[in-house]
Amino acid sequence: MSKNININVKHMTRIEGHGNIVVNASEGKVEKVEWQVPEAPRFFEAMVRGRKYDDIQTIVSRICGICSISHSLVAIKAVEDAMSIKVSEQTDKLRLLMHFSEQLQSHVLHVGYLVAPDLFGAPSVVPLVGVAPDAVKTIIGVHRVANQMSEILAGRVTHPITVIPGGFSKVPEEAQLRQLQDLLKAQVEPLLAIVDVVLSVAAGLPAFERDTEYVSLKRDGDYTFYHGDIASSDGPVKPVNEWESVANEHVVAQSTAKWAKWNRKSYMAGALARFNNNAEHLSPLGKAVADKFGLVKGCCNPFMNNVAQLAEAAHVVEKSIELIDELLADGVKPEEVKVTPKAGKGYAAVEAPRGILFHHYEFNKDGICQGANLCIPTNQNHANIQLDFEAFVPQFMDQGEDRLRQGLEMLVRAYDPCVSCSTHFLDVQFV
Amino acid sequence: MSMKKISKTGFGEFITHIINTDGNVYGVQAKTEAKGDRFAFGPLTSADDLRLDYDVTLSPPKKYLLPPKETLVKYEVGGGYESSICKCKSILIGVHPYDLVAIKQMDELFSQDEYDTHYMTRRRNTTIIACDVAKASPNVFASSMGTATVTDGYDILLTDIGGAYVAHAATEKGEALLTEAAPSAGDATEADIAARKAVQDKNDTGLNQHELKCGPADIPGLLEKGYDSPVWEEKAATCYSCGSCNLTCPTCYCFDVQDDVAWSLKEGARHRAWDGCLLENFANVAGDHNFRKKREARYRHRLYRKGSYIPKKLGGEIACVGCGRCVGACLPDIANPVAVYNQLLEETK
Amino acid sequence: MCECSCADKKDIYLPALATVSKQELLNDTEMYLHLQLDSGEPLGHAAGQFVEVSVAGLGEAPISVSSSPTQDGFELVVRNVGSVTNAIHNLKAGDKLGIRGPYGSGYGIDELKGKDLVFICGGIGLVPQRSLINYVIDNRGDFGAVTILQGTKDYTQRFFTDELARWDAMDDITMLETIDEAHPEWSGNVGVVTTLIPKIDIDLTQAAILVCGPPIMYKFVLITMKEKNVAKENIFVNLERRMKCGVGKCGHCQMNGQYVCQSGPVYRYSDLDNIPEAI
Amino acid sequence: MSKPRVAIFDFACCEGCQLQIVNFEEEILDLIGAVDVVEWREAMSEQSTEYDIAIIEGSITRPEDAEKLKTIRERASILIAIGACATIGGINKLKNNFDLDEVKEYVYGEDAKMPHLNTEMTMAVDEVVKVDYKIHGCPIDNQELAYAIRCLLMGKVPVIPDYPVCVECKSKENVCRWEYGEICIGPITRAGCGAKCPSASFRCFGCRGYIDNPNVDAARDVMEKHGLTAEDLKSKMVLFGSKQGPTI
Ligand SMILES: Cc1cc2nc3c(=O)[nH]c(=O)nc-3n(C[C@H](O)[C@H](O)[C@H](O)COP(=O)(O)OP(=O)(O)OC[C@H]3O[C@@H](n4cnc5c(N)ncnc54)[C@H](O)[C@@H]3O)c2cc1C
Ligand code: SF4
Ligand code: SF4
Ligand code: SF4
Repeated sequence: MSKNININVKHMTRIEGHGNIVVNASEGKVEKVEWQVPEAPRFFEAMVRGRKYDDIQTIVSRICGICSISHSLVAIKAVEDAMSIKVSEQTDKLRLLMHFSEQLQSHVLHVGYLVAPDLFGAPSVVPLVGVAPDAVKTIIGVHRVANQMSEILAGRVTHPITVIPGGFSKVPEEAQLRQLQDLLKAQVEPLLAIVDVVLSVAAGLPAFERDTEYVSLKRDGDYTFYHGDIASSDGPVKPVNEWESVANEHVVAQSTAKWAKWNRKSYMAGALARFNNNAEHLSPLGKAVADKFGLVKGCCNPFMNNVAQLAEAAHVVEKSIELIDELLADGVKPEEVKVTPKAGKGYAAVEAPRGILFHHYEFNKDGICQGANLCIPTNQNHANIQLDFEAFVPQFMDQGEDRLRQGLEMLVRAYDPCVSCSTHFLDVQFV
Repeated sequence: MSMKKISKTGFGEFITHIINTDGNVYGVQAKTEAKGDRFAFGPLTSADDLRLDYDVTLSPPKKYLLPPKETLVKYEVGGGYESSICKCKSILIGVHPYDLVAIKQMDELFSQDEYDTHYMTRRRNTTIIACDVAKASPNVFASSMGTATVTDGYDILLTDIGGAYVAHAATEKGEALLTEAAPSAGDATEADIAARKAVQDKNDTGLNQHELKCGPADIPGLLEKGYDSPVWEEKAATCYSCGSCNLTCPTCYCFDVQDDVAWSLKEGARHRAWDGCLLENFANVAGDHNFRKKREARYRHRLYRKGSYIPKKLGGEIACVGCGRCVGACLPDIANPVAVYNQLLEETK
Repeated sequence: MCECSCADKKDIYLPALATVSKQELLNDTEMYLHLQLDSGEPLGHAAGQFVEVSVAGLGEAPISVSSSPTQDGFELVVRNVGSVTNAIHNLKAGDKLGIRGPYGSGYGIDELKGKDLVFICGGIGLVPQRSLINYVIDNRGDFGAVTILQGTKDYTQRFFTDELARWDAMDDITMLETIDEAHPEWSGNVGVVTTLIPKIDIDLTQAAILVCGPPIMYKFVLITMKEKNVAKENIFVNLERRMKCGVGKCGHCQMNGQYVCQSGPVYRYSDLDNIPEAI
Repeated sequence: MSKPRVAIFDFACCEGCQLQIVNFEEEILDLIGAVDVVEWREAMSEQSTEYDIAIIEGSITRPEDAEKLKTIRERASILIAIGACATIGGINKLKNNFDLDEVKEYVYGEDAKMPHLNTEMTMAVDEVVKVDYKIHGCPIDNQELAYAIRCLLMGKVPVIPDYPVCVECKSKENVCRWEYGEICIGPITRAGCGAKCPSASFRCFGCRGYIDNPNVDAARDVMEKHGLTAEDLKSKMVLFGSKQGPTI
């Protein structure tokens, strides 16, 4: 086996956005290992300046098509924080339900369409149709229901319309919620079928561990995606309005994207982080899924992030069914929303499917945005991916260039990076 | 045909019976809005949802006779064609008199010269339970147009006389439905009929938020002289060409026709969909030649269609029934036909 | 159960099938088709009428019938300007087309009988006129002198050249042709079609003038006719409009109160006096 | 005829439009039955340099992207721009309202001067290469894309609406947002979305670009009637409509 390795993956496929992998080794000595991000920078933080508070969610939703609900929700929460707006319990619950729809949609998409082909050794889901047609149809079925759920709550599948500062422009009809609940109940079985399919090929997940700090939202008694404080698996907890001192975004010479660090050189955000910090609050079905794979709190194999995503998918289905019961018990009514703009700063965090997401805005007295700072989960993970790479390459180098490359790609995909989210990536010319 | 009295409780049973026995029942229901209720026809599943006290619906009931999009023919690519005619029966509940007049006009227009089987089949399979207006809408001017009340065009007409409804069956279909669905309804008394007349008399003059300063019969004459009036350019200067006035109008029926195929590319269907003469490219032909390029030409065309062209096809009847929907739908507030006709009247004085 | 009596009414939107028996590209843009209805029935059109031609999956287009009612089958000439017309250009003999119609009023043959006829055609305007020209040739005794003026933009766009030559060769027809711009192959008249008008020696005021061409041509022809004192009653124009249904419902072809698909496309010019949108 | 080869490419965008292709769900099997998808980075690892139809998502913000786009244009016989970023520049063009150096500095602070941070004025695809068809929207309506692809397979020009959103809004029986004093720019925005936003009781913010001939006088007049200013209107129009070129 050759001791020279030269991996140069330009514009990695089956991830959202663009990323490059560069590995050079000669005579068994690793010379360069790099995770690079050549995504075109889009400057959202600069672009929102001068825009009115009620246009912010419309703009920042466009940061990412896959997590557009999370971006809208976190922006709305930050605006509400800045203007001291309290929302009703109904609004809170409907938003939660909408947020669940995105977790489900994104996780099923990621595990089913983007990761599964790796496990089956297929280049994409297209040939997978030939290999495992039933599995593909099941994945499609659950994905569609998740999308229908977004449509009912957000007004459409991608880039929500109904979320406005203070509440909802339009609330779903009770009949729609009832129908949705039936649909969700019918997804439990197919979802478990997907779990079993993944389980059957889970041996393909590399056994790789690296002790890591995990960061996510945390709230008492809740596997939270939406409320709570920022917590580290290393112990510290901070309120959301101090998120800038959690992310500590910084530029490092060797990296191509801003990095984040809190208590260590890097941390991981995402499903595995949420699981490691909150696993005891998973719903019974979520726990059952985790158990099937032997996923336990404290796991530090990044590849298990995909398993945590499956557990979360089960969790949100179960929780959504409960939440709809609660909503229907109280009755869903349109609520008129009145907002009086005022000057102020607003901070918010939510868990996007791929990890904790932070926004911060400043408004003048007319509600015109004066400045913004946004920090997305993929950015927070870049440093951690890099450190994983550095540990992974020496460990798996013997397997040859092809398998190593494949392993690295799978590792990146495991993080479910959403590079198009990149609000402020540095942009580097690659040689 | 008969004139019956249905108590308010009996009425609930009447509607429930219809919902339970007939397939497609559509009725006026409230659309809860932050600024108060608005109304629309929709599938009716409970008698409690029916709102006969409404002022006007957002869209006219034409959507059930000439759907926003309907299939005309199906075909095999390179092969034969097959008619696609919807033969389903339906019942519309709560149609107002002015909308009935509009439907009657459409019936005539779709059956004269060339008989449109698609529209006419739907129409003939539709039973109409109309109701007299209980509340004037903000823009109605049916009294000016002589369409505030009607004596035909419905199967059953309901009039709310306070404690009860008077139901007039005008067709055998209506008569049969009344007997079957409201078996307990007794004949209306003289007093009931007088109360009904009082409601109608009130509407004959009271549905008049915009007052036409001449009789509807004078409109074609006004238009004959007004073709070059400044009013067209004046009003159309702020016309968005958005077609809202066409789309909400019960007497607009222009349509576009388009083909689409299935993914197999082997079969497909030809649809017609609502169109509007105010839309910029309505009269475009190849070579980008537009026969009504200017906004004012399109704007004028609509009012001439209502007040001159269609009346010629209808034996004089004006094709504006005074529902006032276009008035409310027009954002720059220029669509009001009464304002135009009154201005023309002013100019000719 | 359906409560209507519509079962016995035919669907006006349902095309009948016709088969292409012959097809030929006349120049870069014009395709000639000879068709036969699959029912075996004649189309039953009058000169000047049109049909709605239907290509399944693409749509319909109103196309004038170019052949005389006296001929077997019927002929169309189609210029490829868009989706449907392009698809028609790809047809081969034996292919099927959908046909609805014939629609429209056509030329009022009875009113033209006994009159001298002057056909003024611009480009593809020849196509509908040809149905009447050939009808007149087949019923030559019914009509007076026949003059045909044909103007084409560009030499290469000329079509039906054999037929034009045949008409030219006829003793009882005067055939004059022009092209807008000079061309090495062309030795005839150069200039727009109105430049041919002074060359005809019949009394225009007594003739029926039949005009068909692009919108701009009407303007100039009508000015010339006015100068020549031709009464509006004696001028017949063939108009084009956007059409979707062909049967007076869809509203697209309407010019003022008239539905071109019903009362047109051929109009007596004097009837257009009250129709400001006509020309 | 063999199946046309389709390649899907993305530039600066949120990839939400590609997601709408994923959201075809089962219909994606129909799509791959009718065409050969030879490259689609977001969903597939397969890649190709040979294709007939190129589908482009995203706007052009860097010189190297413009070069890549030109290469794609040379290879494809039909080029379809999908989504607001590609058809009109979309939200990315908000940036063009600022001084670019200032924008960089705001986001990257001291590091803004690093050469690799090069960014240029955002351009819609047709500002760089010829575009044959545009599927508008942020995100696109996948049924409109499906329809357009079928039309192309049939050799037909897809009929994309050239009338305003109000047309579809009215047939949906919505209460006009202006009745709530919201600045809805539906009357000047190209329809085709099915009036999704007003149907969810939210003003149209113009993601499909303007119609060919919007009536600016009317817009001004309406603003006045509602006690609003031209600045208020501009502030809404700028969201997706900054420095917008023609939309068809
Ligand atoms: C009574 C009548 C007779 C005609 N006779 C002939 C003929 O003999 N030969 C011939 O080649 N053409 C004839 N035409 C013109 C022909 O109908 C149009 O060129 C054709 O409809 C264009 O259709 P398309 O699908 O190919 O083009 P499209 O792809 O639909 O459109 C191309 C352009 O044509 C415009 N257009 C769309 N529909 C129509 C329409 N119904 N009429 C006119 N323009 C339209 C569009 O706005 C667009 O600008 C006639 C038209 C009329 C009204
Ligand atoms: S023109 Fe206006 S008022 Fe008259 S019928 Fe139509 S929508 Fe109603
Ligand atoms: S008149 Fe009013 S409603 Fe009608 S098209 Fe013009 S702006 Fe729209
Ligand atoms: S809500 Fe917007 S799109 Fe709808 S009618 Fe009003 S202005 Fe037009």
